[in-house]
Amino acid sequence: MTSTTLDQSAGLGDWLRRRRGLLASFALLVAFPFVISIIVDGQGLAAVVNNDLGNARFLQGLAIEVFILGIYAISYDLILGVTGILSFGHAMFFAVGAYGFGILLKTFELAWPVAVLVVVIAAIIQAFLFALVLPRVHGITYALVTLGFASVFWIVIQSSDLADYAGAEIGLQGVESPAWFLDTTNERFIFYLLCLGIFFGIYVLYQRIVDSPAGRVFVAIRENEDRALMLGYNTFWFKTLVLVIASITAALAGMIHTMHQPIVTPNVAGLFWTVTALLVILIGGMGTITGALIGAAVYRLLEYYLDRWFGGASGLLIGAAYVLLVLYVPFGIVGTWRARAVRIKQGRDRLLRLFTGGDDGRTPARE
Amino acid sequence: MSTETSELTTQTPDSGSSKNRERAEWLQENRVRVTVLAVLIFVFVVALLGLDRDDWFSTIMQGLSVGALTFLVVSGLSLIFGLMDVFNLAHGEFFMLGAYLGWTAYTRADTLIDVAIPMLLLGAPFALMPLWRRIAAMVTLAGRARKTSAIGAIVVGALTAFFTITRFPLVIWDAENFAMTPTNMTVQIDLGTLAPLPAESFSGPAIVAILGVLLGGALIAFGFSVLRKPGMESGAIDMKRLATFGGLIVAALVLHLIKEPVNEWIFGLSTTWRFFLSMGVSVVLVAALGALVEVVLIRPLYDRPIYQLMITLGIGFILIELVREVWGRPEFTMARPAAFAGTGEGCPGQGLGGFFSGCSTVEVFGGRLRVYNEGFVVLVGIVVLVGVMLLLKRTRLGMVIRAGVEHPEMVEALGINVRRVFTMVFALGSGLAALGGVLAAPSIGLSSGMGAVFLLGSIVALAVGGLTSFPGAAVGALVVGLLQQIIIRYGQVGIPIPFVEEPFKPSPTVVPAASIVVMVIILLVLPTGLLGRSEK
Amino acid sequence: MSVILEAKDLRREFGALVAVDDVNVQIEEGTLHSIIGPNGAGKTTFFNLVSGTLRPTAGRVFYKGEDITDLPVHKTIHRGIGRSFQITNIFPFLTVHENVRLACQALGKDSFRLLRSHRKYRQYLDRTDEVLGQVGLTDKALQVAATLPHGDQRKLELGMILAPDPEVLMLDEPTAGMAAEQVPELMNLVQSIQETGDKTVVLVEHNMNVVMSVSDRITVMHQGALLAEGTPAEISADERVQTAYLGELYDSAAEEGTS
Amino acid sequence: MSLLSLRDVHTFIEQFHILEGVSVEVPQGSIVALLGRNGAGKTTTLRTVLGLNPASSGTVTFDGLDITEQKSFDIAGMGIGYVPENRQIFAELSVEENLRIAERKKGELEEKEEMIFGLFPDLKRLIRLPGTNLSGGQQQMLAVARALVADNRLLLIDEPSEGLAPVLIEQMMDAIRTLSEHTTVLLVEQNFIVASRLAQHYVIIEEGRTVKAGEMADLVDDDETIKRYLGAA
Repeated sequence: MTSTTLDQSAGLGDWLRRRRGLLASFALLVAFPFVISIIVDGQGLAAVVNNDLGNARFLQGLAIEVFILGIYAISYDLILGVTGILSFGHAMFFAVGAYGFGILLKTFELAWPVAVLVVVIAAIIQAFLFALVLPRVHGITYALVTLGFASVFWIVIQSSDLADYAGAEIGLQGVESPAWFLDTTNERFIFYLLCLGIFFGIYVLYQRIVDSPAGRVFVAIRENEDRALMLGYNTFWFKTLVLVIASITAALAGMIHTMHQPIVTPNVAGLFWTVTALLVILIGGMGTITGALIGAAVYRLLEYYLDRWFGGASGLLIGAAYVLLVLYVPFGIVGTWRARAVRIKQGRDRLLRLFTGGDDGRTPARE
Repeated sequence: MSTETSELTTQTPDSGSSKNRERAEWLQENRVRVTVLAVLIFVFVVALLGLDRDDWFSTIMQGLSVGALTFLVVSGLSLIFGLMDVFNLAHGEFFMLGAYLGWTAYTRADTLIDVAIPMLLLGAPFALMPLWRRIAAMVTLAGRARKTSAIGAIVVGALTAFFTITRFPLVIWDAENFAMTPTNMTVQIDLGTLAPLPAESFSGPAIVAILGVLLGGALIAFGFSVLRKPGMESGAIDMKRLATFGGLIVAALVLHLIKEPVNEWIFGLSTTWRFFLSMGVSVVLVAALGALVEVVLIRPLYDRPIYQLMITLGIGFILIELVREVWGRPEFTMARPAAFAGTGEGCPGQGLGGFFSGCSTVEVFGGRLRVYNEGFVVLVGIVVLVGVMLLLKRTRLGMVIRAGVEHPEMVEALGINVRRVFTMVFALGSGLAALGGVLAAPSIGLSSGMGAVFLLGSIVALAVGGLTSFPGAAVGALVVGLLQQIIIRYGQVGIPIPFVEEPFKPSPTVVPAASIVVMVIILLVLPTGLLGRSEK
Repeated sequence: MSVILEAKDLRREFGALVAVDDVNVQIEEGTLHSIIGPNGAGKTTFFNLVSGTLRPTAGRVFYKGEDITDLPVHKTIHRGIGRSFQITNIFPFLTVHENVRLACQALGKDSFRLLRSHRKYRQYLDRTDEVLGQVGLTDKALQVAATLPHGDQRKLELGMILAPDPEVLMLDEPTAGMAAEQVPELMNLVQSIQETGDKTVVLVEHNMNVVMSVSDRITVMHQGALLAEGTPAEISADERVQTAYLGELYDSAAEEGTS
Repeated sequence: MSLLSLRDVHTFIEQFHILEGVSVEVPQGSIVALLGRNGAGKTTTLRTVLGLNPASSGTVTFDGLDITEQKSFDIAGMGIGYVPENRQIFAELSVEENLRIAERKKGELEEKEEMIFGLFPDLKRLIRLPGTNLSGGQQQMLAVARALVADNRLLLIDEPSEGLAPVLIEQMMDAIRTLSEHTTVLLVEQNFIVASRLAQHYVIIEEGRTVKAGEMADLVDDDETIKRYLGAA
């Protein structure tokens, strides 16, 4: 996606040319509901804008779920794929947004911008909680501690003690949409466009972050944290920054989820939801950013269709697919595609061992 | 270690003064550790003293019971992590699977026997691995074609095996049907009216089914040997391998012929004996599964620890789905074996005598104890603890494990197949988890989520005790068990909070959260846990 | 000339082993000071103590008169001390260019910038080119570091500590594993960097020949302790050094310290 | 005939190409010293022989058999003992267990006891202590002793004199000399005096390549080579 040349005087035409893939897919996704409406439903274009029932409406909903999953997974990719921090508490990042937003709107009846602000502040505090532990424990122990954090949240959120707020095991329901453009039932198309916009916005933002000076340090931390420290980077603050960014992003995904789904179940705080993020970036390719989005689409659609075709056995199939992926396609879709393009003769065996997608060693900085 | 070491024995050259100094140094190095331990004990004592006198004894015993079950899970986790650096996130699911298999062996032994017959046949061709490898060496294809043909062979083999297995007479072949029966069966066993269902017969000629399964197994084995790197030839087909091959087939056939008398014999046993039998069966099966998982899934990822962690997550997920598919979604219970189910006259009995007069609950120190939960389970936990300690300290295998934890490569360089030891330890750990599962089933029932709950407890126990320390695992499990029970108890009576009139009553679901908070605090103060080795 | 780096009564024990035994060394500004000694003499431990990667059991380290003993590693770099490692320590999957660029960026104030491409920070790119030219890796800038031959990886590592333009360069066996032909080339490079940039270089070596011609001063360590210190001429004339080097079998003066 | 021979062996450790063509011949019954600078690839050569860092190309033959692709424990089982660089004593195991674990047949330790404690009398005194309580020199002795328990035809010894006091080096040299009466030895040694007094042959490795090999007697007089490759004046 990024250019290999160093040009500071790029005009608009050049900018468009470099971003043509991105712009094309954006346009395609805007047109997508209309296309479905005409071809599959046999309805006119107005049907989409009027939110008439049909496949177009349903598929918009499915696409919104992909966007939510994509935003959620991309934030995990920044933590695990780009920076190499193994956290098993990512579901909590999402659930704080989902539950927090819902409870603030429903029980405390805050105005939605205020609620968003409070959730963002909560997300930042939460990121600092996760960062606080970083200097003490590493590797698997860190994974366990973060799993512990998330488990506490998961247990507490579904306990009967908080039933008045979070709805115990059933989950949070009855959150009303605070604004017309956040109304997934009545203004499905508008909501779809909003989510699409956020989705692409986050994607571009993350691409920029990974390409920025700070992003290069994140990659350096993944590659060899000791060396980064000895170069003079205070790696703790960089990792904290990563956690803050990811926490806010995941909370954003959670908030959209609350708006889109009638019930927020405790499942979004459980280990399986973290595993889902892991699965998505595994499918797409770790550390590639783009992979998180492609992985989200593949995963959500696969889940939907497997469930339709195989019913109860679909869980088993997803599990088997996951295991086979870990064993045989560790780079994921984007990673494999890039590695094939690179073919570093000697580095390949080693590449397999890391979860890099190979975008780092390859992108030449200058020519 | 052997006992004939007398020749090597000489006195150790330690003087008293150096011992004192060592002790002082040890205290100096471990002051944080000692402090944490002291605080922990202090908290426990204060918490227990806050309870009524009648309560504290039974609370401790219940804590020990939960601790014992947790310990059975955590011991395997600890052994595996210590030796192989693999954190097995599927360990809770091994525990769950152990419970389900134990339940099946307990109430539906006939099904297990039916399933065992085709499985033995399917496994038989794998005994002839050198033969397949030799044939595979003749395959001249290279690269992608080779891989494709190998995968093709595996797929065809699996399909053949699958469709021929359906021809075998399985008492309850239909998973749906089987899923309906558990509750029913549990009721029957409670009533003492459980009987084997009438055996079915092969659909179609038996020889087709038998040969089909053998062929399927052979194709799969062949496929795998083609996939292997060329040049890794191994030994010839000796008598031992042929005997294994023949033995497995004969065993399957004989089992088929004597199925009915065996079923009748098993169903005629008292539930106590059947319970012990099911413990054995479950442990062996899950241990075998553990070994298989290690060899097929974990070993290829030896160089990629993060992927190893991820794959264990996937295995756990698959096991949950598998259990839901095979046994159905509803949670069900398992009847307590007869020896622990007495409720006759004079019960609850007094003290130990009460148990021998056949009571399921006895009164000790004013508290009421369930003999199974607080007696038998704790006893098994202690036996396993002592057993594994003896294994580690007194046997050659234990010596190799302890050495392998430190320098696996050096052990390998001494001519010991460390990978095989890894597999054995993985199997042992899985088996212990299964044992825990069977033991837990009569007291807490079965559900597909039980693994996750115990895994969480075990992670806490492991982190508290120290990731690589086996005694630490035991201490951690004890802490977790006691903590949970104390909080549950306090949840019932309420925790007095200053300046608040109504005492705080946490719901029982919040209990695991409290132990996790304790874990995080301990890890922050002591990253290596109470008994773990420090990193430097 | 003034003392820029000073180790005072530096001591480090690993359990019963005394790896560095009350060593005092003063390094003067603008000199190339070598610390040599046979294997197991405690050079690398000493080096790690001075550069802050290890904490001493006792003793202090001073840099320009300031106590830097307890300074975290990443801060010593900001004070102007760069160090290299005995085992090649680079980012193996980044390009040579990116390896050096990261080193350049570390000292600037832009590392927390999130939204502009790193390619737009010209000053680091220019500095990177400069450094790559200095160590002779310009042609290989776009190669992935792991694919470089060993000798070039050592040069890359040198480039990475050179990048932020430190006042003191600490090099731990920069020639380890290099072919004999390449050694003079690298040593000349080190010497020229020291002379042209007026830098202080602390060099740890176990090969005596390597340092003889380039050093201003040499400190010889042996079994954790200081054995001798002086100019190269003094050192090569020192008999104790010779025996220590070739094996200490008949050296009655050697203590039975380490075991 | 050579008991062990490496021909043009290449080895990677992770992504790094460590050995780029090492050839070594170890004649039956001799002591061969592997010389070279720090980081030249000497230790990796020993590990490659044992299959701990398997060769990616080239061949390793032991006693006429190609062992390049064998597994480490099989290679060791053929009769190769290893004394690693950092000793790798099992700290949690007692001295006796450290020796016992090297047994390939039950009771081997009892058979060799006399010989081992003859060479290293200290160990007999310490038999019950855990490995972690041993001093550096004692650990080194234990590491050598451990390689002697099984019937090994070849010993790979990495830096036996490193970090030892002079008296102990002398003792270690005596031990290696004694055991070389029955066993072939491939020795990595930084201390040239020690190497030159023990070995009959030498091989010099540099940047992962064999650059020179021959009789030790010739090398001792060859100041030029010593200076160039080994750095001793």
